[in-house]
Amino acid sequence: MTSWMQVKVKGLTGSLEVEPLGQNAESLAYVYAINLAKPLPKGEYLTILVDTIQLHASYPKPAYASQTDSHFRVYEADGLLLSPYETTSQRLRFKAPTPSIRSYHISHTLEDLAKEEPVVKSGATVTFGPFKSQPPTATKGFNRTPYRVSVDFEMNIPSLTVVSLNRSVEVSHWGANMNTQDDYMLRNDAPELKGQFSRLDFQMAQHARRMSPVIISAVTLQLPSGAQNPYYFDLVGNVSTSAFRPAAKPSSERAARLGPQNAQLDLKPRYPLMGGWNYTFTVGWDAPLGDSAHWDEKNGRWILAVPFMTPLPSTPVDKAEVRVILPEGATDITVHPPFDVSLMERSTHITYLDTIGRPAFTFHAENLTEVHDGLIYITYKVPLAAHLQKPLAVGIASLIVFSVMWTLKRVDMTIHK
Amino acid sequence: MQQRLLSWLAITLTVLASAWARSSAGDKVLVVSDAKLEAAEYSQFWDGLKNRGYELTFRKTSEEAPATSSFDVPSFSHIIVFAPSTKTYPADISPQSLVHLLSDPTQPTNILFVLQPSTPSSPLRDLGREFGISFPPPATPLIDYFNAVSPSNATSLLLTPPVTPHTPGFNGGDVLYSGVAHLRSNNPLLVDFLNAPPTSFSADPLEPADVIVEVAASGGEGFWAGGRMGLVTGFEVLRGGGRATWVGSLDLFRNAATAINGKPTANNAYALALASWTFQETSVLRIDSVEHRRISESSPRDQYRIKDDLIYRIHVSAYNPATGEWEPTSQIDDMQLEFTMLDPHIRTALSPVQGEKGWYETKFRAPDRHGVFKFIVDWRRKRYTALHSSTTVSVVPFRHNEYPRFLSSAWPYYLGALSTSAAFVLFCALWLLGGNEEEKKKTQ
Amino acid sequence: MTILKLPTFAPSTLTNAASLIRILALAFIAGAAISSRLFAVINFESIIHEFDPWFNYRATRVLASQGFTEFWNWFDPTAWYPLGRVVGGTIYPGLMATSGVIYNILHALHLPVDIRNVCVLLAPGFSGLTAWATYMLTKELKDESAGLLAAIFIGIAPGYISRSVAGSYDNEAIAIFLLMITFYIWIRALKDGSVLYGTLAAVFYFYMVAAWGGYAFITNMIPLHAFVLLLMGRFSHRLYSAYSAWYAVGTLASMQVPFVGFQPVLTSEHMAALGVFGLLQLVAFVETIRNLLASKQFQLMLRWFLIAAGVAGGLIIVGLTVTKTIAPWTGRFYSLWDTGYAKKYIPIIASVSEHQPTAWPAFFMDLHMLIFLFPAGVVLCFKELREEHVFVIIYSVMASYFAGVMVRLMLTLTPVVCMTAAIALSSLLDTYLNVDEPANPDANGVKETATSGAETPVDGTISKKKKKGVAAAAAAAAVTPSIATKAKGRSSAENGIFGIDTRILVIGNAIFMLVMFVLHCTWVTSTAYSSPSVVLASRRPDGSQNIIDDFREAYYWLRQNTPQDSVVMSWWDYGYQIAGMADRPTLVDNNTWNNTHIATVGKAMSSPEEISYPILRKHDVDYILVIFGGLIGYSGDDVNKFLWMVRIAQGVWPDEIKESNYFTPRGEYKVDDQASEAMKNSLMYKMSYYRFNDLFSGAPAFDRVRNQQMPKEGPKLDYIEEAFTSENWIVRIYKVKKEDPLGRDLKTAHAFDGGKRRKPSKPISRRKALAA
Amino acid sequence: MRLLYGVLLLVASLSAAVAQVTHAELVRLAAANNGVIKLNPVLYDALTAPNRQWSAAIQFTALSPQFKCSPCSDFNPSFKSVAKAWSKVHSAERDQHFFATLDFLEGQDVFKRLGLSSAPVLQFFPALEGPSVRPNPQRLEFSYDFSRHGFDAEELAKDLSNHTPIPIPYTAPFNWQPWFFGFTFLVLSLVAGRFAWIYLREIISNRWLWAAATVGLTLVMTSGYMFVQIRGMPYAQHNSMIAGGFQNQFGIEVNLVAALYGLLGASYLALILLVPRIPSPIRQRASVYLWTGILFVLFSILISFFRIKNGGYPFKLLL
Repeated sequence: MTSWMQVKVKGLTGSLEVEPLGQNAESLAYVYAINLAKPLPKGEYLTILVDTIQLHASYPKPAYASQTDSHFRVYEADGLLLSPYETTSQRLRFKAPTPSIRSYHISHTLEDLAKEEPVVKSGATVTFGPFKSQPPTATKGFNRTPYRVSVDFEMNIPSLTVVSLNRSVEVSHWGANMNTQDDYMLRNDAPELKGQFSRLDFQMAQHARRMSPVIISAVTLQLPSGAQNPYYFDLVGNVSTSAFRPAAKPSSERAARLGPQNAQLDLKPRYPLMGGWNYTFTVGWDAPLGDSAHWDEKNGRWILAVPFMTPLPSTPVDKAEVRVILPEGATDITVHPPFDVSLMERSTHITYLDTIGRPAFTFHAENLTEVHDGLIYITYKVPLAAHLQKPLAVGIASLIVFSVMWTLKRVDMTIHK
Repeated sequence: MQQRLLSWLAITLTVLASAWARSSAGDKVLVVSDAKLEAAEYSQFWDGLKNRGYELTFRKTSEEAPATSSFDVPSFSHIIVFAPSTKTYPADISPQSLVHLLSDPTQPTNILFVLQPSTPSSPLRDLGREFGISFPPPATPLIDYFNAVSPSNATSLLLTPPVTPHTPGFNGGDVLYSGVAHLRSNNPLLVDFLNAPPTSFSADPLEPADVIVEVAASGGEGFWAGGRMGLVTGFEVLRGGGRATWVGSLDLFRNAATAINGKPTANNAYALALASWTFQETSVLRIDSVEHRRISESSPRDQYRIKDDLIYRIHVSAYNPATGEWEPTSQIDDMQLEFTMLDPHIRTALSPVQGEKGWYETKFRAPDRHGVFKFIVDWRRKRYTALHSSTTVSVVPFRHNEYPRFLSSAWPYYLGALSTSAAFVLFCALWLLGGNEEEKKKTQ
Repeated sequence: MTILKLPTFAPSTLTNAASLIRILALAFIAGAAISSRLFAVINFESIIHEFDPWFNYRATRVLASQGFTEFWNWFDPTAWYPLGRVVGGTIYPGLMATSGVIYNILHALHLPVDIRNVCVLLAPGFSGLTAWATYMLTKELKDESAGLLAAIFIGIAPGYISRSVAGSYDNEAIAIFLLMITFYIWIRALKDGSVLYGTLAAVFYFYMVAAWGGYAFITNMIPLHAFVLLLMGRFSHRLYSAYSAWYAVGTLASMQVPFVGFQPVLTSEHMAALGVFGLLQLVAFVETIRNLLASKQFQLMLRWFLIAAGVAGGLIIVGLTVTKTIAPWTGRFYSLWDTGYAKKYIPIIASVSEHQPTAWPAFFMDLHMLIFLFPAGVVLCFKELREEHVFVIIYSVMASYFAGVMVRLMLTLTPVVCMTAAIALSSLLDTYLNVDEPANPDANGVKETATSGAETPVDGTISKKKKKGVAAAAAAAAVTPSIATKAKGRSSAENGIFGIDTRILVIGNAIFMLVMFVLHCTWVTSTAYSSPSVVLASRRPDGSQNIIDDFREAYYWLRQNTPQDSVVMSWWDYGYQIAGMADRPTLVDNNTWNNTHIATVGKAMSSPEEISYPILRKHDVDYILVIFGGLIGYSGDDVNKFLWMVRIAQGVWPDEIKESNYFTPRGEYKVDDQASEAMKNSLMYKMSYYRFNDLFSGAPAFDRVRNQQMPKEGPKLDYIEEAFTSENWIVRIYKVKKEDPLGRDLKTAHAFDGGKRRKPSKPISRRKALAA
Repeated sequence: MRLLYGVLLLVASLSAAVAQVTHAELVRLAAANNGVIKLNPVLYDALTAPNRQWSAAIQFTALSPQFKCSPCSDFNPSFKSVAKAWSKVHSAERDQHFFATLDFLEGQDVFKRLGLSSAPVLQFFPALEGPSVRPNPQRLEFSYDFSRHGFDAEELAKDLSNHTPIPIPYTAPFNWQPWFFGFTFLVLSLVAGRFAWIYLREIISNRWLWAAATVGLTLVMTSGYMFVQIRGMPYAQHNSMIAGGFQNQFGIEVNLVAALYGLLGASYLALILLVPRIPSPIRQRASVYLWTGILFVLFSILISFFRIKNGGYPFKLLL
């Protein structure tokens, strides 16, 4: 499914605006409208680059593989571009992660359309076409099935999926700290393990450095540079097998210019993730508030920048839910998510010794990738009273308790002496 | 998993789409035979299958392609192992992989084994043993002087198989049979279609007498004779409903056998009938859905209470080869439900519901025993697809507030409690009142 | 005359200062008690320990999430599959209720503490309260200074810490506090014969009943105390009112706990209390009569009537017991008296390690110097034989016997040891800190208290806890002079201690002992009692700590990658952990209520595959979990527990399972070449050593627990297949195969898949067929 | 002479036995001897004939003193009592099952044949023919498992009842002796007490006696007496007085440890109670030093003792 789309005019920077028009009633094609910056004069032409990211576009073949097998996937796609316009020439180029491509297949009808050699494989690339000109294909009568192409290629990188990611970010002005906590639900989308898992074979392979890249025994998270005292646990408690490498201080000013480096957190799941296995875990860390929030003098507001997610390399996120918890008593709040999320809701979150609770914002989004690794900008005001609220509440409460005790101690309740 | 499911779904869809395909499992058939075998001699059989809407693919045992499965996804719905005599098979039709294909729980491949007239090849012998079928020593075909076509060759017999609803299209008549017999083990999954005549025995046709002699010597030990022996035997695997049939005679399928000296035989009809059972056309059943709930309620629970009145419903439908559709059936009259924890606590009959075709139901009261119970329907009849369904629910005891509140037997306790507390109150009152007076006395 | 001029204060200031110091000391003691129990959290993490706590934790989660009524009616279908367990009616809910209440209070105060942390820290928290309760009780026995000493003792005595470190979330965690507070209130009730205190004692007794099965100890201690007082002719109306109040209210209350139900009137454990109750009524009646009319013969008659009635009552109870109207003693209770009983009739109880008798090193380990201060203290109790002292004496006798019989009952011994030891030590300090001197005065006594005061911090600067401990002791010491002067002011004339050096010597020695004690306690706690047996720790060659986390690895794998309803079979030790961490149904668990079910598992484990398989299928077992320490030398594994499985199975199927078959002909327990056939074929053996040889790639495999060399040929499995093995092979999980689709037995099927041919079968002749 | 005599006897017995031993004969023999048939080799063969229509429980034993087989003599009475109980059964069932005993002296060759090296052994022979053959006997010929059931008569009856035609009606004989003696003793002591009451009361109401008893008990208990009792540990082993291992100890350690504890406690008591009462400063000072010294030394001994048990123990005093 399409996760992200960006359109550019060749040679120009800055992308054009794309508006999805939804599914067309009779051609059943999803239609997007691209508004050019200025109308195109007659006779001239313009090159438009459309980038999209498709998630879960390939499937493993065979569906079951043993512990040591290598991992092949099949990518199937339409050989012809669905378009409401006539297409004079088109070509489909497929770039596989490795040159080892087991097979590729093109339908006969498509072969006939080819101008010259229908399919060319060079290295890791397979090129279908170019094909002859086509009438508009996004029409009612058009049947796509005879125009399918497919490539059966080897996958030598792990194919992980984050089934769900729940992030909650809590801002504390008293502690000048921003705590981030992510609940991950991880699934290994490699072909499912055929038969059962054998630790012996696994250890042998490990020992001989012949482990199939499909098996995941560790994941590395890139934390923000200021991250400190991270934690890593799951439903049955702390997972002792994790290593934290704080961000190195920029040695030279050149390094400094490159910007701060990331702190790295190496997570080792309790058990190696075979194909089709799941693993849920929670990681969290603190970061100094100064890194992500700064005080806007002229209109006296805090401006807070929260990363929407911490992406795992080449791992799609099917469902993400990010929750930002502002300090208690924060008022007139404005929120700017990095991209238009599917749902945003406001709630109140009550935690340690709160009286009225803290404003919290929850963002729901689906089908995310690295490109969605953006910042949520939130601006708000915190009056001084709000800062003093907590200590006052605690003080009064304890005062009441003591006074009650004092009175109780001095009330005489004996019947008669 | 999804992919697998999808592919499976796709296949069923295609099956339903091509309405003229008679089988419930699919219409692609692979015929594996020897190189020297003349396919033309069996054309009537092939045509019969083709008319039924099967698309046949022929393959020699010497060839590698087309493979029976690609990446563990079977590429054919049925396989006819047509009397190969070679000692070695390619990997994808080795006994092991054949068994694997046949016993696939989700998408079984049905297999029709046709054996060499005189002696089945050794891999097939071994395979037969796995099914519980054992063959006489090599080169000993079935001999019977009473049912022989002609006294001259006693190995080709005229038999009359029984007419059953499971072999439609075969409406009686003689069948020419010349081949081997086999012995069935007591494996409950075996289905006997055709037995050897009681007067028959298997021996070397050149000097049949020898067998009699040595057997007589050994007191009947190892005498392959009599009606216990099978000629055509069906088999249905435990899970998934895959079917296999062992036919001891190649001639059963031969064109030449359709008429014996002028008189037509029922061979072709019988062969096709066997094929139709093997390829899951006939007597194929399935459980569509299962319901259980309290009688008083409408939706099921995963927890019931002891002594609840429960109702259990199950919907069964049968495959109709004529229309190629699944139709609800109420024909089954001996289905039972077991409410089981370790042992069946309740075993009751599931009777068809009037008016609702395909539905069977029973009402009963949960036993006075808490624990994790299972509704089990396990209906196994020979020649029919086995029906098995097991649903787990837990039966919980009464909640604390569900016990009766006031017991007539407890009145003494109530009275005791009341009187004591009353007396206590009284005592306190008196004591408090009287206390002051005493003090007064003291002060005076 | 005195060796030292004490600055004189107004008595009010003195008492105020003393009370302030007392409060501070108590606070410090509580702090010490709590912090000395946090080793487990510091060394490892905030995790629930061992086995039973995992169930308590799970139950508490249910309680916290679904509320009390749901918990009350909780039927757990995943335990004892497929029998299920009516949890609400088969547990002592006190512990869960306590932490549930705490949890809710904290959340009401907007302190969102995780329920796990509440459970982990419950035991240390209550140990602080225990220290306080012990202080109060000892104060009744002697005075505040003794109370403070007792408090610090109970606070850090390993005997109590062993069951109450952070994370050992078990009933004992709160039970000891309840024990002490109940006893304290009972003593108070007895002292000033107040019905109010008697009722209060009953209330705490009810709490105890709801919290721990060991409540029977109270149920028999208090009646025994009352009875002994009667025998000593110390009947008083104080005793009467206190006991009657306690018994009536307490019994009624205790019957409200579903798990207890009508036991208090139907079982022998509780008959003593009932009998004494009746006896007291009689005696009271007789006393009143006697006071009213004073004829000699009549009184004689009364006495005889009393005796007769007592005997009659006793006979009635005995008779009811014989006629089984009153249930006889339960096995666990009975095995305390007839020590051979358990091993013979209830091997499950005997198989538990903490039900073994106690050797003397365990006593010294858990109580150190207190163990020999204990008798001294008892003697001092005899010296002034007030009612509470009688109580302590009975307690000490009973508890020391029980502790000798069962290791786990060391727990009940510890408090009384602490109290008596405190009495002894504080009287020593009283004597030697008393500044009065009988005869010729000695001038320079000023630096005595100075030094003794100075010594304390010097000795006490080893570690924080110790400092607190000694500080408390010093506080006690500092408090004593005031009282001492008051107490011994008069008696100082005839006897006392001469000179300073003697004082310094004795006090110094005492303080030195205390320091030793604190060191000992710290060492024992940190090394012996602070490991959560869920996570194992080993030392790498370079000395760094290496965490072995196989249990959680395997459990978590089960939780994440197996169907929710797949049944796991394991030996009962691991039932609670699987339920808690893997969240899967189990056949048997640590609540060992159904011997047959456990024996079934034992049989499945100790039989050959083809015999076990039907059992496994009948119980819908999907996975089997075994613990195997042979690779890294974890001695607590299933092969070492195997004999108990065999024994328990033999108890039910004596004809099929025989313990002797699992030994070598020479009667040794071996797993190597000489292992008996029954051993080699048993499922347990096969699952433990399956593919163990391959790991050594040619070299002969070696079991590091049994220290035996494994046979060349490893075991083969036909009916089950290896599903998961943890990193250090400690946990091995096997999957039970489905029946063969062709209806063969799985052995043949396996052989066929391996490409083996079967030998052809021949038809049997008719005649034979008929014969057979 | 005696040898000849013996031979004669043997011949005689043989000739007697050669006369075919019938079922009736067996019944008679059983009845003659409280239901236990005294066997000789011939009778043995007859009783365990392959065509036997009865079952039999045979006790192989060696009762004659020169074998010093104490278990034999332990087990024999219970076997007898069970057999006696069986002989009470109605003859219809009784004659379907026999109890018999074969002493080593009479049947050495039988012992050899069965390869019996130890006694006692109780072998059960089920019926092989006739009406009383069990349809599917739980166990065929088996030997009674002493290790499990012990020598107790009730256990024996319980186990055999699964195999005899009807359960053995065995009830443990009520043992009057101890009750009788107990009762008489009670009465006597009561009478004596009545007369000696004045002195007796002194003793009973002497708190220090009770104190001594209590302290003694606690000391014994806290030094692992019950452990030794339950585990049946030896008093000491010739080579070592101290058992290795933390959870282990010998009988002698109870005494040692109890003594240590006692002395330590005593010295504390001395410091608390006795010392202050000493009037003269010198003697008092001396005793203070003395007791404290004792205290210190004993304590260090105790610790070193503990170090033997628990090697990892880090603390030590003088030694």
